[in-house]
Parts: sequence; structure tokens; C-alpha cells
Amino acid sequence: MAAKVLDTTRNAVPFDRANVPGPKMAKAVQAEMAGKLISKAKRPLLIIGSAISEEGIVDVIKSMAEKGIPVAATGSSLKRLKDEGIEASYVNLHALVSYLKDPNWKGFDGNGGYDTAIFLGHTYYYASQLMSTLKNFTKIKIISIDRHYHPNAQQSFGNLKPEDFIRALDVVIAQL
Amino acid sequence: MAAKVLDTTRNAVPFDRANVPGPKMAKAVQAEMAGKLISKAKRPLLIIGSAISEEGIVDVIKSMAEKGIPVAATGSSLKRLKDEGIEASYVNLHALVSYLKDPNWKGFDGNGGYDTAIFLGHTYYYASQLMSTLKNFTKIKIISIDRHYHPNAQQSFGNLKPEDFIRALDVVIAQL
Amino acid sequence: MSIKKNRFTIENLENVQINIGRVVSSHEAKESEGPTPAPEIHDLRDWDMKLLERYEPVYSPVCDMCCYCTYGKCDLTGNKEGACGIDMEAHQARETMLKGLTGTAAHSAHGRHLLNNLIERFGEDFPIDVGPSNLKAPLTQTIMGIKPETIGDFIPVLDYIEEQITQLLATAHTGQEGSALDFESKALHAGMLDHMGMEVADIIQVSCLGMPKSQEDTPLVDIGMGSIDSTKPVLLCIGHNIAAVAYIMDYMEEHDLFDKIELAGLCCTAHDMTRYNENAKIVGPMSKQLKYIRSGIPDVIVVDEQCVRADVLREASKLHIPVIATNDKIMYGLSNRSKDEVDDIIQDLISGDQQGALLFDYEKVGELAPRLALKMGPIRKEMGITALPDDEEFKKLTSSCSQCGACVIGCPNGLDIDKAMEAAAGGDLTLFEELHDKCNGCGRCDFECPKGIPILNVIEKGALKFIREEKGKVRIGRGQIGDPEIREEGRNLVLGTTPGIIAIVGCPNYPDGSHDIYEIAEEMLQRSYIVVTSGCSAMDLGMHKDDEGKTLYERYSGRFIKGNLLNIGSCVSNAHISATTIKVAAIFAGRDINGNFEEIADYVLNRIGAVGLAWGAYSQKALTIGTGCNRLGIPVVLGPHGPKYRRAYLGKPYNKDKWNMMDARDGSVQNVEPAPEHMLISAETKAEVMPMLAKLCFRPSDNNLGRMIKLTHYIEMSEKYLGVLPDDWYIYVRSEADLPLAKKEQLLKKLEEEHGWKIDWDKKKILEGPTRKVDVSFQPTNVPRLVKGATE
Amino acid sequence: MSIKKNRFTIENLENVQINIGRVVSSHEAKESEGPTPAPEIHDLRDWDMKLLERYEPVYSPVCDMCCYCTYGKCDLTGNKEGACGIDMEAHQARETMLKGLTGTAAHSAHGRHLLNNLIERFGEDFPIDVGPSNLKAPLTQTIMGIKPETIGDFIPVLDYIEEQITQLLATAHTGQEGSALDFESKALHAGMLDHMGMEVADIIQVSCLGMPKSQEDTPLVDIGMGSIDSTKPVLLCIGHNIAAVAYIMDYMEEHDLFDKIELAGLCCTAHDMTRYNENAKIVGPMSKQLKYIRSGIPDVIVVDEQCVRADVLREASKLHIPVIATNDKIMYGLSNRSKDEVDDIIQDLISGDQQGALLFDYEKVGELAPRLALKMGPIRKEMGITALPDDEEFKKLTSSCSQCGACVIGCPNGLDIDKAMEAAAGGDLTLFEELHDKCNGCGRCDFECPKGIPILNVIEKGALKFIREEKGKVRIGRGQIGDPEIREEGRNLVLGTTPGIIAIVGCPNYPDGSHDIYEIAEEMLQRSYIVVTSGCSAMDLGMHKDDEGKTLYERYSGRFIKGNLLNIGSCVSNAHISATTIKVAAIFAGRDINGNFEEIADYVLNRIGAVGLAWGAYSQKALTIGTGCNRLGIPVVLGPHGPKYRRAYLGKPYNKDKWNMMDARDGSVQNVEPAPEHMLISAETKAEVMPMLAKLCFRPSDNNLGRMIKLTHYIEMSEKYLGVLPDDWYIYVRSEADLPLAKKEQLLKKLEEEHGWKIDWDKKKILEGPTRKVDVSFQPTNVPRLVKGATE
Ligand code: SF4
Ligand code: SF4
Ligand code: SF4
Ligand code: SF4
Ligand code: SF4
Ligand code: SF4
Ligand code: SF4
Ligand code: SF4
Repeated sequence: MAAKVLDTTRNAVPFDRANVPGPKMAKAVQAEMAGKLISKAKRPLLIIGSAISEEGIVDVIKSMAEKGIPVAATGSSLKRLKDEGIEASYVNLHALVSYLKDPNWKGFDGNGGYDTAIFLGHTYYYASQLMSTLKNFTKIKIISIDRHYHPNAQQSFGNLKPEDFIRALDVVIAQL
Repeated sequence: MAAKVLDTTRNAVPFDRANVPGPKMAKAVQAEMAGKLISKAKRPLLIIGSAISEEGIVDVIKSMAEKGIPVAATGSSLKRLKDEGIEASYVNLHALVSYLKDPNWKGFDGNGGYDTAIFLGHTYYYASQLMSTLKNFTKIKIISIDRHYHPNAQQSFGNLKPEDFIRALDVVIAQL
Repeated sequence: MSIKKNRFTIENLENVQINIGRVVSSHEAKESEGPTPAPEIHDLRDWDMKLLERYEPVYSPVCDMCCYCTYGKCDLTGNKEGACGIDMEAHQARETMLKGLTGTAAHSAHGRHLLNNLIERFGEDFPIDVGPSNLKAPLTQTIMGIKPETIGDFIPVLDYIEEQITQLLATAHTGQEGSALDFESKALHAGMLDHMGMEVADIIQVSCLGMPKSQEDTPLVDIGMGSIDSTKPVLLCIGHNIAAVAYIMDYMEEHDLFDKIELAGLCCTAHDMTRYNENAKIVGPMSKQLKYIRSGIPDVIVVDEQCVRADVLREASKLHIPVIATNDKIMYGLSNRSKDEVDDIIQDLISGDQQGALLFDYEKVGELAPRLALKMGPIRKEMGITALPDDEEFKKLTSSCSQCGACVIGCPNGLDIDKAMEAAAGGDLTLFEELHDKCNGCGRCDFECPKGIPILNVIEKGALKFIREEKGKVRIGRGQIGDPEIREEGRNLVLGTTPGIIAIVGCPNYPDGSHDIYEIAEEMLQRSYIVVTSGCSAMDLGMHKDDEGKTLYERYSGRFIKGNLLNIGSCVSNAHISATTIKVAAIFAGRDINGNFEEIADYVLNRIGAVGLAWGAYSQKALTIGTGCNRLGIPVVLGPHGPKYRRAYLGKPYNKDKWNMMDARDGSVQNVEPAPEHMLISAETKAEVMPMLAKLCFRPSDNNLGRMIKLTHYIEMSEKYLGVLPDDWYIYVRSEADLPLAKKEQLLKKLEEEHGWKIDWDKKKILEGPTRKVDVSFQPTNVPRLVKGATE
Repeated sequence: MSIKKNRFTIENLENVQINIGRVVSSHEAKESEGPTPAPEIHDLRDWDMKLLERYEPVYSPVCDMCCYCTYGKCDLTGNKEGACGIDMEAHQARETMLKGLTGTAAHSAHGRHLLNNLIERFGEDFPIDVGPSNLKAPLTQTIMGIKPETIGDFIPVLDYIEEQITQLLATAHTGQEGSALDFESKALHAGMLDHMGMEVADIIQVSCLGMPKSQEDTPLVDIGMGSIDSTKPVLLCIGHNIAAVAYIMDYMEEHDLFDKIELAGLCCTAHDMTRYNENAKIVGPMSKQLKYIRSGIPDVIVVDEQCVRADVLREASKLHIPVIATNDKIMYGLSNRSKDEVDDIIQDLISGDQQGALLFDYEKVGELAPRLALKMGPIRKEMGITALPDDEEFKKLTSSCSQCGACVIGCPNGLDIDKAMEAAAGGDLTLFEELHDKCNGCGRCDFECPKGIPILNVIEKGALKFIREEKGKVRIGRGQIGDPEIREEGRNLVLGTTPGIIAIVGCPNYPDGSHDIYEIAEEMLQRSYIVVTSGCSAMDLGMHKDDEGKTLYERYSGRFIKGNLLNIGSCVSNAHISATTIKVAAIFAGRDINGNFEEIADYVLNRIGAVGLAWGAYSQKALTIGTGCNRLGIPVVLGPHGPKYRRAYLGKPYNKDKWNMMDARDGSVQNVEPAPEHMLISAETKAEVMPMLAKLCFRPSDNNLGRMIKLTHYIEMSEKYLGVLPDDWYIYVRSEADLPLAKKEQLLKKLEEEHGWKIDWDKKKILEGPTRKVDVSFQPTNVPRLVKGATE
């Protein structure tokens, strides 16, 4: 069976129907482009939420962490990441966006703030709301590589089928 | 100079930036398709507003009226239409949408309501708001062939350059 | 003797103090309270439902979603239900109610603030004096069933309003009312409260602060950015609440400073400043706010509350204009300097250490503001601070425009900024001059330009020649209509021989500049309508002149008789306009108004041809004023931005059974012409609105002469502005005597030929056709209990 | 003797009547009013600014636009300004303030309605009795500076609240406040008012209606859809306001109907019904509303106000369940039958001529509702009316699903309805059983299905087995914490030896079903926290059982000491939770609370380890309750829907200079640990929330033992739920005595190795490292004037 062409820009409507914030909504992005954008970031931060039980996600996080992208473990994701030996810092997502807003925050490594926030594995509406903080009050690039379309990101996948999701993440990693 | 291909679906963003009503927004429509939809309507009503001073619009209205589409002259458009010998009934647009909502309204000709409302020549925000009444509280099809994208229509042109606008209207008429 | 609100001890009652809340005069105690004194939400609901049955609410959502609670956002498109079970209709009704309620609160909170201040200064027992009137507080009397005599008598009135506001606000919580109609009834309740709140605010200031009291010949004052002498220090007051500003004027008066400082007002504070002291000048309505600040001319800005741009401090600071805030409602994050010395504050503001100061001690404000202006004036003039580009920059900026159109999409009115930039780059300023008048100065365009062009500044610079000429005259707000005027004019109004009252009120969010309301007013005045006005509209009317350089205020005098133009005053003075209809019911018709809202509204609806026009209404206050008019039976017309209020009340003239009325003499039912046809409607252009106003002045009570006059104007304006005889003119004809004289024959023919009516051509009489005959003693009512002999 | 509110005439004062508003006892008159009695908006602003400086507002817009006025909509994306000059930050603050204010109004309007009703029944002089307390109304006393003794004493309290609500609502009008921080101060003001409004509402009902008065051993009542005997006629009351329902219970009691009718409550009315009469049963929280109506079991529904679904009448009518509305706030467009005979109304409802009735005569409601239930019961059971599909339909419906996913996108929680449909079509109901618990019964999915599947009904049918088992126990709401309990526990709280008070409150908008709060409560109880609860959360806690079939209420008793579980009561009882902290300040610490809000809040913030958890908060009431807690210095945690409230108050622990405090003894400044770290924050999962709760219980006043206990729990829960030693544990260590005993050595090593602290290993003492030392007499304060010797 020939693999279908993966198009991560399809079905780019808010996963919660009424989550239509206004005139500025995320561009639907192809997985390859998302990967490129991430790889170009000077100070990226991979922000992981508690919804990472889907098979394959943790492997992806591991790969990204191994490529040197620092990982913020929000929600209760840290335990799972630790179990897999992934280096990450626990931080509450709400607190994190407030730190990211603060030009004086030094980051997890003390070297300063981040220019790109990459979202993966979140409770949909929770992450969406907190992206809205970043979108409206910071210049940080927000890239969602989560399974559902996030209007408050700058770039987001559309709503993906589970199998396409993991494929898409693999494509992202390939670019790093 | 070869004529550019006319694409009336481009630039389909609300002409008033913040006029983003929600998840359901008009499909941008090609002029030809708009014409077809109008020609298929059983009981269409052409709703004209006061913004019809642009050259060429009145001719278009005339053609449509001559094809047998009844014309509602809203705002202060009636005078101009009369001057051009176009048969039309004055009605206030706000009142008109309330009549259209009423299943007992008999229409201008006493033969019953309308199934398709075609908007042309309006003060943008005024028409947009009143389309919203039709959109949310009736099953009437709303087709905007006005120069600016109307999210509350079902089908609408994008925001067109003046010259493209008149070309587009000609294409519409050709389908009737 | 006088007993003040106080605590005191009565002998023999040990350990007890008596707290006297209010001393009740015997007069008041005897006054009947009427059927619905201080009505709760449901007490006037039957009346509301009657109105709403005929004038159905029509919703035009500005948003298809609801974002009230964390169950949402919910998508309600197509009248779906949200997670709490509310549907789109009920939500829109709720949202409109809530927005209106915000307006009610704004006026009532203003009234409360002012009342506290005036009681502190003048005492609770300070008598109400509004001019030659026995009926001093018509709205209060009609709603509360009490007749206030002193300013302290308004305390329980505000207590009541605040209680009701709280009850209404509660219903905007998720999980309360589920019925759209009941939300409308609540909105109508809020509207009614609003008028009373405004009445309180204006009566107490008229009484205590020596403002004109029903005075028809108030002086004219200067208005316009061009009328302010910018070589002097300019002290600008923005807002609506005279409380603090009065101290400034007192100080200036005492220290002979009116020659040395230009004291200018913006928004309704300006009206009230001129009512308090005619040496004050008016810059203009809200639309001039940002424009005037950006001009750099003001040297000190004092803000109080309402319709004050949220960016005043930000904008003023850029131009080194210190801002003094004086009210809980607007504090801008400034430090509270109430306890500091005036000299210290002046020092901090001049040095720029502080961008502004917050003060609740109005004595200090009174001293600080003028003294600061005297100091800042020379400093700022020296530095020549303005935000406007000079000629060279102007050239550069207009040339840098790429005509991308982002600003046009950002502009709420979609103004053709791009074209004006292009023309100006080529040296042609006419487009900017035109655009300047249509631009409401909102500043949204500034944020959209990818080239970083400060667009509003460019517009202002481009229209500078024009702006320098902006000088006009406004007749100072006169306050209430006095009882004698009502006695003189009441009959004409009820019979229709004065064709109607047109109230041109509300804010400057016009679709096409302020010239439209000038033209409308002029047309209606020439046709002998009584034109009353207030607030921003009253200002804008004074900005335009005829060929001889005269403003309407100079051409038409200010008595309440046909063909006159009356500036009532500021926004809160609007109460007097609705109160006028009550006065007609009470004084001309002898109705008992005490606690008798329903009967009075029924009277007004059916007999008084008053119509409100809020052509540029933007605010929640304007919304609730309109809704309050509607509950009292007064129709209102809005400009094309109006549907963004989300709800209108529209009649269906073709739905005959909605236009049945009872005759109060015997309860017999008559099918009447649709008069008035709508309660709340919008129009697209001034040309559309003029015949509409005429039509909305029809009332079932018109006598033949009155109807003839009204019909004449309706037909003439339709022909003039829409090019046709209106297609519903004939349904307002009850007999040949209703027909415009000049066209009688022609119209009779039409009735015969086009409508199949039977005409006796010898006598020129109508034999058959009209829905009903004129009957001078017909007592139209919609309220069963008002029918003679009815038992409640 | 007693003087009632009245008018009477005093001899020799001719023509004068004295209106006695309130009789003031000498006791009250002597009471000091304190620094800020009945504060206006700006009076506590300095305190707010102090809070907001440390706990910065962080906004998470749910919408990037503003749609307040017709200048808009405006696009504020990226903190742009709208047409009125407001920027995104200020607008979000305004919107949050307005939404919170709606909640304040809901509670206060409820209080006013109930007070009017109870005064009518019991008189103004009915004494307040809340149990064994001298300090009966701590919030009222702290805010107003008065000590109410009778229910009539609350009249001026509500007057004040209503005045302030009106002032605040006015500021939501366009053109008012421009500063986000000042809007926050206004929101905090609204929150404070809310707590007092709730206090009034609960105290008067506890006093007049014989509800439990600070009673630790209240009886257990049944809860759950499965606990209602549906073979009897079922009378269901929905809402929050006991006023009308009390009459129903009186009637049933008098007529011995509790055996013949199942009287069941939903939402907070249910709590208050059981507090009034323990024969009432509880169906459950708001999330059960639609589900229970659709089951068809209720035979009559009575609604009052708040958290009542807007579609109750629509839904009930479909199933022939008559609805009785009893309150201005919810009238559903029904006819007002207050003046009609009960028999006539019953007839109209039974026949189906009317779908419901509106009644303001509660005597009639009391009679009508039970009599109607007795009649409707047999009729409806006979007809077997339910909305749920039968087995065959269920099969057909689930099989017709195309797994399109539209419902999933429509569901606020994104529940996997499609998968459950698929599984059920294949005969597997487990997914529906799981989904049922997570589904909050909002009904949004129903509107999305292109196949027209009535999804919620299918879910309910799919989980029916499960639902039949839904039976639990709730301990009846106990009311206030009594003074003796405070005396016993206050010291432990302030020193930290009771690790904290966890208040699990608010609505059922849980991210993952109600089981989470059960687990959280259990964990905290096992760790000896005091868990207090109320409202919907208090119900949901009673729905779950341990392996032995026991609910938490059965396992933990209800006294205010460590490790106990206290159901305080309904939503308005939440006031007693915040009031508890005031009681500690007054009774344990001897602070003068009269009109002394700032000092008390400062005390609470720095010394009382109380944290609110509103895991399923959906409502505007929950928002303002939270904000009111914050003004009083109590931090609050929200579930993941919480950011939709738009604003949080977050501390920045890395920003050391925000954590400076004064020592009230001498004004010296100490840099302290971030305790509490945040004021308002959200969390994603229960696992995240548990260590967070522990951390938020730290207070600068903790003594070593207290800190050790708190740190132990923080570390243990972090390790248990997040898998790590938290990376900030060490900043809470002031000396080795703060260290958890069991891990002392290990942690000392970490301090040395990872953080570079100096340790004396012989003595196992910390020599260098901590920010500050423990000093038992340190008097932490943020308020300069509280420093000894400070002059205001
Ligand atoms: S109602 Fe207004 S604020 Fe809410 S989502 Fe719609 S546009 Fe945005
Ligand atoms: S109030 Fe109702 S419709 Fe609005 S967000 Fe909440 S649940 Fe949805
Ligand atoms: S300032 Fe004037 S031109 Fe600019 S957006 Fe506003 S109305 Fe349009
Ligand atoms: S946004 Fe700027 S560049 Fe674009 S048309 Fe307007 S002024 Fe010109
Ligand atoms: S008329 Fe409107 S804009 Fe003008 S001051 Fe009054 S409310 Fe404000
Ligand atoms: S309140 Fe301000 S931001 Fe909101 S719609 Fe009105 S002008 Fe725009
Ligand atoms: S009723 Fe339940 S499943 Fe349906 S949308 Fe609401 S929460 Fe989701
Ligand atoms: S919307 Fe209907 S058809 Fe689609 S997945 Fe849901 S239940 Fe199935």
C-alpha cells in the first residue's frame, strides 16, 4: 500500500468549534516547514503538556530533546518524561507564559528568554488559552505541533488523524 | 494587454478587520458560480443599498431587474433607480430583514417570501449586520455580490478592486 | 423647621438611637403612590409584552459566539444553544440588556457621585428648582410615585435604581433568564431606570449650580477647535461630571483667570461648564478628543468620567500635557495625591516626574488645574509641542504610503485613506479635508499601517486649514421644558398640528460626518417640527453655518413651540426630553402620573408624536436612553452603525391584527393605522431618515388637521429624498380631511384607481376604503384596565 | 421595647413625619468604625496595587476583539488599541471585572431578594443567630465597620453593595477607566463586595430558617440520580434561592407529604433544602440538570434563580413536565399567575394548556408544587415519558453514527463521542460509561450531529447501568466556623502545624470528571489538611466511595480541625470560608477588624495557609469569589478551563525584589521566600494540582515545625505526582529545623552540593544559604502604616 501524501494543513479549523479568536489565526503549516522553522529558532523551547499518552509522542520528545531543544514539562508530564530519561524542567504552563512575557526572565538555563515556543501534548483548550497570552503580549513565535489546530499559534497543524500525527512529528524531527 | 484572469475569491477577509463573527463565515465565490446560484433561486430578491454611485453598478441592477429579479431599494437608493427606469420597491433594510424572517410575509408581490437574498451596493457595516439577522434566524440563502467580503453571507466575493468589481458583476449577469 | 438626616436620642427610650434617613414632608405623605410605585422588574412586564408583541425584537448579532463563562466559548450560529442552554435570540437579548445596563449604571453612578458631592456642599434640604414648573421631576414622579422637593429626596430614588440595577445585572449571569422576551422586558426596565437616573443628575445640578432653568433664551457660546485662543494657556476638561470642574471655574472666577486661561470642555462636561459659567468654551464632541490632544494645544487636561478616551494619559504624556484624574471611574493607575500640597503636585507635574495626578479633594483640583495651566502654558508653547507633522514630514509621510489599504480595513467607516494619501502626495488636500469631517478620530488606522505612518496626524495636518476655521455657536443648554410652555404647546402636539418633536441626540459616530444631522435639523425646522437636541449632537449642530454664516442656533430660537431649536443640555439632560411627554400627559391631559408608568406610556405611545434620532449613537448610554424612550412609547431611529447594538424593535404594518386598539370609552376594538410604525429602527442615509422621521410622528390621536400636516411632510420628504410618493401613504388616510390640501384631488384619484377606494367626486369625499374613521373622541389605549368600567 | 422601621409623627413637630430607616442599638453606635468603613473603589486601592505589584495580572484573551460599542468591533490583537483608545490589556481587565461583577450582582441580588422575603416573614428585628459565635458577620464587620445584630441591620449593607456595584458597572462603559491595573483594583473591589453579599444571604437564612448553625455533626443526606425513588411523584427544585422552596417544604411538612413525594434539589437550592429539612434529597450539581430532565423522572420542576439552564422550560415541555418559575430573574416568558387560584393553575398545567406558570405568591407556590406533583406523577409515570432511547433505538442511533467528529469539535471538552458510538454499536458500553462521568451534560453536541443523533440521550442511555448506581452521601451544610473552633485551631494554622485549609469549591466544569476532586480531597485529608467544601463540589465529593463503599463524608468528620472534611453549605456559604481567616485574625491574633480590611488582608496573606481550589469553576460567581479571596490574601487555583476567565495573578519567584516585606516591629525590610507564590493560577491535571496546593500553603509566618510539615507534604506530593523533588524546595528552607525529618540528611547534602549552602555537618546545621532566618517574632507586613510608630 502506497503511503498517502501527508498534508498537515488540512482541516485547519479550531478543534473547539467556537475557539475563533479574531482576525489573526494560525497559518496551517506543513510538517516539513514546521521542522524548518524550529530548526531555525535561536532560542526554542519545547513545551510539553499532560496529554502525551498517545503512542509515539514521548519518542518524539526524546528525539527533540536530544537535538538540544530544552524541554519544559508542564502539567503533570514530568513524571512520564523522567521515566523515559528525558531531561526537562517542571513548570506550570500558566506561570511559564507569564515568565515568557517578562523580558527580565533568564530562562531555565539562565541564558535569557526564548524566541520560539513549540507546543506539544496539551489539553487543547488549556494550551489554546495560554498561547493567547503569548500571541497578544509577546513577540515570541508560537508553533503548535499538536494534533489539533490551534488558532492562537502562528503556525499550527490542522486537526490530524492519530496516525498522521505521529508521521507528521517524524517529519518535523527529520528537519532538526 | 491581455485581461487578467478574474478571481473574485481572493482577498476574502472581512472589509472591517474586526468583523469576524465566528466559525461560520461566507465562502468566497467566483462570479460565475454566484451567477449560477442566483439563476437557480426560486424566489430571489435583489437588495440594493445606497452605495451605488460607482460607475456601472446601476446598469448591472438594470440588467438583473430585466431578467425578472425583483428589486428592493433600501436606504435612499430608490431615487437613483427610478431615474434609470428600474422598477423597485422602497423598503428599509432593517425592516426588510424582519419581514424576511417572518414566514407569514407575503413579499412585495403578494406571492410569499424569498429564498435567496442578493446584496449589492450597501454601506458595508450596515449590510453586514443585517445579513447577520438573516444568517442566524432564517434559512434564506445570502449571496453578496458587493465589492467587499461579507462574512455573514453564505457566498461572497472577496475584496475587489473597483475595475474587477464591475467585471465580476458582468460575469454574474451573463449567468442569468 | 428642618430636620436633617441624622441620629439622635429620644428621651425615655433608653439605649436607643433613632436614625433618621429622610424627613418626609406632609405633602409627599399625602400624595397617592399610584398603581406601580418603584416597580420591580416584573411589575411593568405586561406593558412590555404588549409593546413587544407589536414591535418585535429583531436581532443582528455582531458575533455568533458567546464568551460569558468557561463552559464556552459557545457557537450559537443559527440560533443554536450554548452549553448553558441559552439560544442565540435569548443571548443577544441578554447581551443588549447588559450593554444597556452599563449605560444605565454610567448615568446613575454619575448621578450618585454628583448627589454626594452636592449634598456635602449644599445639604440634603437644598430645594429643587428647575424653573417655572410645578411638575419638577416628571420621571421620578411617574416611576416612584413620589414628588421630590429637595435634593435629599433623591436619595431613595438612587437607592431604588441601584437595587434594580443589581437585580438586572444578576440576570446577565449564566443560568438565569432563558427567554428573549423577558430579557427585553429587563432591558426596557433598565432603560426606564436610566431616564430617572439622568433626571436626578440633571435636576440636582440645575438646582444647586445655578444652571439655566427652563430658559428659552440662553446665551450663545463658542464652539470648535478654531474658537480656542491657543496663544493663552489652555485648560481642557473632558468627560461628563461637573463636580470637580465646578471648583475650577469657581477658582478661576475668584482669581479673575478667565481672561488669562482658555477654559475649554470636550464632551458633555463642556455643555455643563457653559451652563455653569458662560465664559467656558466648547471644543466639540467626543470625536474631537484625540484630534485635539494630538494638536498639542491643551496645556493641562482634567478628566472626570464617561466618554473619555482610554488613552488620554498615554497620548497626553507624549506631548507633555499633565493629566488630572478626579473620579473613581478613571484613575489611569495614577498616584492618589489628595493629601499632598498643591505646590508639590504642581512641581512634580511641571518637572515631568509624574505624568499626572489623581485627586479626590476638589478644592485642590480647583486650585491646581488653573495654576498648573498658567505654568505649563508658556513652557509648552515655547517648546511648540504637537504631534502633527510639519509640511516637510507631511510630504514625506504621504509619499511613503504604498496604498496597501490596511488602514481602510482598519477604519470602522472604511474611509478611503489610501486615496487621500495619494492625492496629498500629489499636492491635493481636498480628499483629506473631506475625510477629516467623516473621520471620528478613533485612531484605529494608526495601528494598521505597515509603513508606520501616524495616519490620524497626517489627516489632521492635511485638513489643518479647515480645522482652523472650525468655529461655531451653541446655545447653552436650557434644561427642562417649563409647565407654561407645555400648556401652550401640548394641545398642538396631541392633535398633531405641530407635526412632531424630533430629538436629535447622541454621539458623533456618524456614517458620513456631522453635516447630515445639520441638514436633517434644518429640514425639520423649516417644516415646523420642534427640534430638541443634547450632548454631542447639540454640539455638532452648532458647527455648521448657512450661506450667511449663521448657525442654526442663531437662526432658530429656543422656546418649546413649533419650528424652534432647543439645546436641552448634556447627556443627562436627555431626561427632560422624555419627561416632556409625561408633562403633556399630566398638564395638558390631566392624567395622574404618580406611580402610574403604564398609563402614561400608553398615553405617550398613542398621542405624542415625538421621535428620537440618535444618528451617531455609539455608546451603551445612547442604547439605554433609546430603550428607555421605547418603554415610554417614544420611537427612536439610529444611524447605520445602530444594528451593532444587536437589537431593534420593528413593527409589521402588513400584520393587521397587531394594530388593534381599544377605545378607553367602551372597550370596543378598532384596527388602527400603524402609528407609530416602529419603536427602534435604523436607517442607512440622511435621505432615508427624513421621510422616516415624518412617518414615525403619526399617532392614532391626530385630528384631521394634524394628520394632514404630518402626511404632507411625509409625502413631500419622500418625494424630495426618495423620489417617490411613498407606497404606504394611503394607509394613514382616514378621511378626505386627512389629505394634503394641495394634492387632494390627485391623491383621491390614486385612492380610487390604485387602491380601489370609493370616492364621491361631487363632494370630494371618501365613501369607502379607510380602515377606520376619524373620531375626535376616540381614546386609544393598549391597556385593558384603562377601559372605563374595567375592574382590575 | 422595639421600634420598627416605620413612619410616625412626633408631637409639636407640625407637618412633619419621621421616617425611621433603621433602629441603631447603642452597642453598634459605640463600635469603632475603623480606618475604611464602607470603602469606595479607591479607598483600598493602595492595598490592591501592592498585591498586583507582586502578583502581576496575566491575561489570556478568549477573544482578540472587543464588541462593547458601535465604534467596534475592534481588533485588539497584539495589544492594539480600539476606537476608544483602550488596549487589549485594559480591555481584558475590564471584561474580567465586568464578568466578575455579574457574579457579585448574582449573589447580592439573591441576598436582597431573600432579605426582603425574610423581613416580610420575620421582621427586621429578627436576631442574627449563626451558632456559638460572638463574631457573627466577620466580613460585614471588616468591610463596613458595623456589627449587625438583626437581619434588618443588613439593609444598609446591601444598600452599600448595590451602590458600589453601580459605580463599578459604570466603569465598564466605553470611555471610562483606561488602566488595566485600576480595572483589577475594581475587580478586587467587586470580589470583596461579593463575599459580603454572600455573607448576608447565608447569615439571614441560617438565622431565620433554622439551618444548622456552626454544627459539626450535621446529618448525612442522600445524593445522586440513583437515590431518588422514581416510583413516587418527583418534585424537582433547581437553583439557588430557598425563598420560595421553603414554602413548599412547609406545606409538605404540614400535609405529611414527604412520604408521598420525592422532593429533590439540583444545584445549591438542594444544599439549602437539606439544611432546611433533611427529608429533601440531592440529585446533584449543575452538570446533572439536563441529564436528569431528559431522564423524564421529574414530574414537576420549580426554578428560582442562578445556574438554571436556560432551556429548562423547552426541555421540560417536551416531556410534559410543568415548570413553575418564582423569581424576576427567570420568568421564561410565562404568564404571571400570582393572582389566580391554585386550582385553576393546576388545571391549566395538567391539561397542558400552559407549559408552566410564573408565581410571586410563595404561599401559592408552596401549595401548588406538591399538589401538582401528586397529580402529574401518576399521569406521567403511566405515559412513561422519557427522552432516552430504548434499547432498539439505541442500537439504531449508535449504528447510524458516521464517526464524522463534528460532535467532538462541538464538545467543550473534546470528548471522544465518535469512538464511544462506534464501540456501543459493537455492543461495548464501557466507553459511554467513562464518557458519562466526564460529560458535563451541556448538550452542545446535540446541535452538531449531521445525522441528527440526540447525542446526550444516547450517552445517558449508554451509561444507564452506571447512573442507576449513582448514590452517595453528603453531610448537610454546617454554616460558619464557630468561635470555639477558631480558638482551638487558629494557632496551628498561623504557625503552620496544621498544614493548611484547602477549600474545594465551585462548579462542575471539570476537565476529567468529578473523580479528580475526590482524589485530591482524599489525599489532602490523609495529610491532615483541613478540607472545606461547598456548592457543586461538595456534592460531587459525596458521589464517590472507597473500596468499602464509604464516602469521604462518612470517613471524615466535620469539625474545624486538621484532617477533617467540612461541607459549609451552598455557594453563598462560601463567605464563611473567607470569613474564617478573618476570625483567626480577630480571635486568635486579637486584631481589631472593624472597617479594617487592609490590615486584616495583610494578616491573612502572610499568616494563614488557606488555599481555594475551584477545579470545575465555570461561573462568573466563581470568578468573583476567587477574586474576593485574592483581595483578602487567599490564593486560588483553577482547573484548566480557568484561563478562559481571561486573567490570573501570578508571582515571579525569580524576581527577588518583589518579595521584600517589612517587619511591623521596626519597619526593617526582609527578603522572604515566595509564600504564597501565586494569587490566582490554573493547573492542567489533578497530579499537577496537588503539590501546587501544598506549596501555596507556605506562609512567611510558619514556625519551624509548621514549615517542616508543609515542606514534607510539598516534597512528598511532588515526588508522588510529578516524579521529582521540586526544584524550588530549598528556597522555603530557612534553617535545618525546616527540613523534613526523614530526609534531613539527604536534603542537607543537596543544599550543599547543588545550591552551595554551607553546612555544619557535625551539628547538622545550616551555616549559610537561606535568604532569611526564622524569627518567631517576625511580624511580616506589606503595609507601611502598620509598622510600629508609623504615622499615617
Ligand atoms: S461576544 Fe464579543 S468578545 Fe465575545 S467572542 Fe464575540 S466578539 Fe469576542
Ligand atoms: S453563558 Fe452559556 S452560551 Fe455563554 S459561554 Fe457560558 S455556557 Fe456558553
Ligand atoms: S481615525 Fe478616522 S480615518 Fe482613522 S480609523 Fe478612525 S475614523 Fe478611520
Ligand atoms: S496602511 Fe499605511 S501604507 Fe497602507 S494605505 Fe494606509 S497609509 Fe498607506
Ligand atoms: S452624546 Fe454620546 S459621545 Fe457625546 S458625550 Fe454623550 S454619550 Fe458621549
Ligand atoms: S469599547 Fe472601545 S474597543 Fe470596545 S468596541 Fe467600543 S471602541 Fe472598540
Ligand atoms: S453534553 Fe457532554 S458530550 Fe455533549 S458536548 Fe456537552 S460535555 Fe460534550
Ligand atoms: S456528529 Fe453525529 S455522526 Fe458525527 S461523530 Fe458525532 S455522533 Fe457520530
